Amino acid sequence: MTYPQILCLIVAIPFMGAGLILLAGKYHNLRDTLSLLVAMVLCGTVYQLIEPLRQGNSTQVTLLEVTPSLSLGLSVEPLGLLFALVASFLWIVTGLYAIGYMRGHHEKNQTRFFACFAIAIGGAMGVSFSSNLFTLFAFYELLTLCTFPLVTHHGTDEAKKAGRIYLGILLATSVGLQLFAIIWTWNLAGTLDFRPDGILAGTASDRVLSILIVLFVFGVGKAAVMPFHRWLPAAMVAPTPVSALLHAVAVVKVGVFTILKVAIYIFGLDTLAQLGSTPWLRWVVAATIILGSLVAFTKDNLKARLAYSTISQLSYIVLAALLANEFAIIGGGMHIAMHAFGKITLFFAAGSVLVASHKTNISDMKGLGRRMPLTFAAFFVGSLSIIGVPPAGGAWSKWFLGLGTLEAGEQGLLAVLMVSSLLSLVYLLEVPIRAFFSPPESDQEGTGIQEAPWPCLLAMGISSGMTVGLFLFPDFLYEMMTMVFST
Amino acid sequence: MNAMGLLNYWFVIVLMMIGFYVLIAQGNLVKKIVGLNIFQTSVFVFYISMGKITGATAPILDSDWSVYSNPLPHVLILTAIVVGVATSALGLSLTVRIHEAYGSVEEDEINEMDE
Amino acid sequence: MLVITALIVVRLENLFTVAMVTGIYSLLSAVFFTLMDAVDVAFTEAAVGAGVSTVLMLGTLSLVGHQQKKRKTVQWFPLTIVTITGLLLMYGTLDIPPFGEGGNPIHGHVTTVHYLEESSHETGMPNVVTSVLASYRGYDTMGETTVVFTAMVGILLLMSGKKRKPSGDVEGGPSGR
Amino acid sequence: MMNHLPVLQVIIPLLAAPLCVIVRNGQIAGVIAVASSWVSLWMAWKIFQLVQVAGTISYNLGGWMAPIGIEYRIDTLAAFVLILVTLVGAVVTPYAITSVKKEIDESKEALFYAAFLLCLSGLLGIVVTGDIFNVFVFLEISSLSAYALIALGKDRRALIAAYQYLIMGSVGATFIVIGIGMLYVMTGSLNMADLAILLPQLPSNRIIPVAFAFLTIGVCLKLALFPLHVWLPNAYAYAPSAVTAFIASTATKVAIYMLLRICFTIFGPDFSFVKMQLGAILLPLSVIAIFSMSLVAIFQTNVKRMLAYSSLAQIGYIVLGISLFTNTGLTAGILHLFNHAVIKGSLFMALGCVMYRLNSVDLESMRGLGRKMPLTMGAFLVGGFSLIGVPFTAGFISKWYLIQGALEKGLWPVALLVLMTSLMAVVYIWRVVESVYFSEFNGSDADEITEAPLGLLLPTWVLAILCLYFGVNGTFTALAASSAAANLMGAGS
Amino acid sequence: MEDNVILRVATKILTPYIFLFALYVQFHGDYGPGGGFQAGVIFAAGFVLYALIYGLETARRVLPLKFAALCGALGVLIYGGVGITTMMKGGEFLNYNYLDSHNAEHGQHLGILLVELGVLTTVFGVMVVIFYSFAGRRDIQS
Repeated sequence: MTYPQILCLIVAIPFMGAGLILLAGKYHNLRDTLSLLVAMVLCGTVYQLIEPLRQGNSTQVTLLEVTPSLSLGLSVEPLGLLFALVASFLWIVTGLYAIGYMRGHHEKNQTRFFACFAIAIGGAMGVSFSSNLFTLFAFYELLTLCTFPLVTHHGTDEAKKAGRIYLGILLATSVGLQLFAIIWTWNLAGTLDFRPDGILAGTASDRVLSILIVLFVFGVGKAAVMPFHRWLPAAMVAPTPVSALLHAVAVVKVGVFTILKVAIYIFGLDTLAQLGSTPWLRWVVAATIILGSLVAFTKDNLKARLAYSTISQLSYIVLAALLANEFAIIGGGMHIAMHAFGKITLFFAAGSVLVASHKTNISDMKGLGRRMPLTFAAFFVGSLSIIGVPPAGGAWSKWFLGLGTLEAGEQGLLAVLMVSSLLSLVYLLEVPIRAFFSPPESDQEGTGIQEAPWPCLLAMGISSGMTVGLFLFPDFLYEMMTMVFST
Repeated sequence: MNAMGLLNYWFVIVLMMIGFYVLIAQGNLVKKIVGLNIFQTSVFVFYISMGKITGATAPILDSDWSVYSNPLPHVLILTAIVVGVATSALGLSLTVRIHEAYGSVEEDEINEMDE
Repeated sequence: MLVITALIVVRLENLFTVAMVTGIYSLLSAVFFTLMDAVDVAFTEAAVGAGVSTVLMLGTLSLVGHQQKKRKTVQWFPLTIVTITGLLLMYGTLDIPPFGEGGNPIHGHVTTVHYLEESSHETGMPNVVTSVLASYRGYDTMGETTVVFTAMVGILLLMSGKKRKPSGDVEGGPSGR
Repeated sequence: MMNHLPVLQVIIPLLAAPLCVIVRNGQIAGVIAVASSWVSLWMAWKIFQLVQVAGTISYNLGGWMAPIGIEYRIDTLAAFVLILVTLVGAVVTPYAITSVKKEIDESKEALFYAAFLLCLSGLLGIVVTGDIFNVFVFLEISSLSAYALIALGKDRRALIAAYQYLIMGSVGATFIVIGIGMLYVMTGSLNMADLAILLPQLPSNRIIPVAFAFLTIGVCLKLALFPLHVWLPNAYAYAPSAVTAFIASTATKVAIYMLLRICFTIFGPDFSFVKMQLGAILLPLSVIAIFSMSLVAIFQTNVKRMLAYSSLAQIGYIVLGISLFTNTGLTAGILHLFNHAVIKGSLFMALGCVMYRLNSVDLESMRGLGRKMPLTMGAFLVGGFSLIGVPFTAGFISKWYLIQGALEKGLWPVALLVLMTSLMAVVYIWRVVESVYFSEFNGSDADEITEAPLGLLLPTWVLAILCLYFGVNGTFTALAASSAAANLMGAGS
Repeated sequence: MEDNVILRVATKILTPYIFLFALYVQFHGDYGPGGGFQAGVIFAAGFVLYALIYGLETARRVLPLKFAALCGALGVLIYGGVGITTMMKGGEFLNYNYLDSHNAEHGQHLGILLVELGVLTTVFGVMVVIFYSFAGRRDIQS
């Protein structure tokens, strides 16, 4: 099996999977096992790519020429591979979790659910291996559209309203700003390919490029830089597995990933660092980091709180892109993975609580820890990773980010990172503390709440295990990220 | 002569405009068609007058004539007349149908009915 | 003369008389055509404009009633449009080749010359109009015939068959406006 | 026979029409219609290939050399538009066979096909002819048949719509005739190519600009450019489904083609755009059209009307492309002319399927239809996305070029506007999608509503698939459009 | 007025002459004013007169609507047919020269004659159809 074939296969697998799932629709067990299998196959295939890349072999495949100027192409580069690995691996875990959750929660039209899920992953794969901006944009939009049914899954008016916000913001930003930026880029550079040292260098005045980077940063709505963040909390009406994989990993990470790609391969770090608009743009992002954390405080609904925490964490990575130096990028890249594992664990936990006790508000979770210890233990580990303290992986990424800020001579931003870490410390740890140490409320004495279904627990186990694991063995991630600069 | 000719053309234009006015200003559907007729007829006059040569005769070749008016406009207008009558015939039949459906041929009344 | 009749048409309220006057109008223009050496056209105009159209008008009026509703005499918006168009035309005609001169471009152009000189031996038609109509520009005439035919098809589509009851919107729902 | 293709292209449907009248039997007439429309599609394709290799073809009708006789003249643009018109025709006629049975009483079917073919041949005649008066004649053929076809709608408002269209159309036609007359009086010629040579030689005068004005205004009436658009929405909304699908995707497009012919071939780009500053007039108009019409479309409850307004906006896009007066802009215009025709065709045909089952295309009555008629709605979805300009649909490519053109001219506000309005397209398409897919069916006869018959679905999907195909492989259309554009731009200089 | 003897008789006498005149117009078109179109109109006029006097029903019996419509279609076909024939004979569409292989002028004559005939047929048919549908409408309405 040749290298390009594998590449095409990777993008194809999830879609085929979606097809199979639709066919198997009637037979639930078959369908669910299928979705798991597909996920494993995908992860395995992606893994195949690591070795060739290590040997510095990165060919490019052109699937089709849309017009003389636009083509759909795939290629492998470390950042993308890293992202693809994370996403595909977590798909397995989430798949496992989803089975437990959807059944435990008796959700309707599960077939549509799993199918769209697979397509969404396909979109993520496409984005991560796209070899030019056009391809990236195409899959980006695909992702937007195919997640809409997942968000409005419950079909209630509330869900629909949320869906409108979701679609509205994402499409408005992507079509209104991002596409505009892309076409403009084409106009300036005459190409949209990702090149190691950027394509925009010296094509236009500092002012134009400054406008362009602004367009990109806000145009990639999935990165949820304020004021275009509202869609993320809105999307929380979706079933928890969706919030977990898509709105903590696939979708949002596609956003920040896009920005990283644009920063590195379209602008080129040196160009970006020189731009007039970069410094204050950094501060805009920093503001998002802080505000996100602050808002998270005020939310009593667990999923909403996690959502805002995600918003603030995403901006870490956007910030990394804007700092535009080696350390920062490494940090950002690692944070994609670290935050993914951490946050997904948190969502799993939240979901399990919902399934087991039908509780959504933190204030009602007093004493639940005694009844579901594993869940909250996992939650605790996840929190550590987000906060960025050992023994959780988050520590590494934040460390590199810190170095990055100093490298860029932005001590102020370092402070920002610290503050937001503190904030997250408080708003995240509040949950397990309440659960373990505060006395249970009288009304739940009788009700026999116990642990979530086993698939959920297993999933949580794996993901929290990974967070710790990544702290102990971060070298793979590091290697990947350094490769970004070696190639 | 030229002034005379110009006057001729301007009369034609006045005619056209009268027809045009009837066409767009009148609320009565039949009257509109009448306006259309006048409008088009005057356009025909315009064409024909451009084909005229003073002291010439109809373009029917004959030994004792040498100058003929230009036949081409005549041909065009023949076609145009036919087209015109075809159009107004269709328009009128539409009017009849409208009258059947609405019981009126006054534009404003009809619009009220559909509000 | 024409102008007067035209104006009468505008003013008149009774549509029967309007139809009549329109007929007269066509007749007058037919006369004008003859003066302009356009005998064929005159003939046709007389037959069609004065004949067919008038009959059609009367036929229609007998179906839709002939009293036009009174309304305020002058609408300004159309009037302005019309005036502008008219002035535009007059402005244009300032440079129009002088009326009735033999030297005008249209008479000099190769087509006309060809028609008048070659027609007789190319088609053997003394009546150049006919030869041009049927041969040189025969295709136009075919189109013209088709137009007439089209009108027939249209009228059959509209008028044949039973009269349909005045139906509101079959589509249902507020599809108005 | 090959060298007669240009005239056969027009003659075959034209003569098929009287045949339909003679047989007077709906079925047979339908067969005749389908056959002739398919043949003409095939011929259009042949002609296109011919033009690609041999360049502009000319055909002297009656054997009289132009300018003495009438000449047919087909360049790349003409061939391209031919393909478009015949393609839509060939798809809609089979569609009509089923949809007409439902919407038109049987005694009239044969006549319907006759009128349909006449309309088709009229449009084709406009495209191929190189004689300006001949344009007028065929314009009338197509228009008259169109009036009749529109008046066939079930709703009585169809009659009013047709009448309005007739009045406006005739005014337009008469304006065109006046314009032709002025050109003729100055040059004595009716042949486009001949005119193109003679006009520049004339000493500068006041009459030619006036002629230009009348021709353009007349054509703009036909192509319903804002603010001359009032006749269009009702006409589209109340005509029978098949008619709407056909006229919406061809008639206005051919009118735009006429505009191109007049501006570029006859008067030449230098005169139209440099001397008359046509671009400066069209640009704001089209921008207003795009914006206001998209806005109006959002507030429509009748989906057919909604699409009618969106058509007006899309026409705005095309004219915008033309008004940019650059190669890219023109390419964008021509490309969108083609793509939009395909898109709107599929959309209106999908609506036809809905009409067939529900007797209504109202937003309310279409709730939850996604489950009832998945295939129909699928086609609608494809068309809708294409209209919005989602990547890998035809719409995306033409918009891409359009924005390129705008940026080349440094008109980035315009480029932004195009994107913003495509967001408005998202809004009105999404209103449909939501009521169709994300709300429950509330009709009384819930179980009677089923998928539309195959006779309707197949043609609909043909166009829907073309929407995707030209989006995924836009090379053919893009190259054709750009070469046509290059032709036109070259015509003057 | 269907029982007015004078009118009936007058029509009886007049109608043939009208038709005759129509034919004259048709064939004299080559030399003087006139041609298929005018002739067709006159023909129709004559028939309409007849219909007015003898009543729509009688007229319908003499010349049914179908037949009139047929005429309308036939004319176009004749016209097109001439074109096709010339094509078959190797000329361009409507190139009458090819109709007569020996003498182009005769070809032209023949062609023009046939074409005018086509026009006549169509126009006559159409006019009658129009008359019928307008006149017929009245009895439907009342």
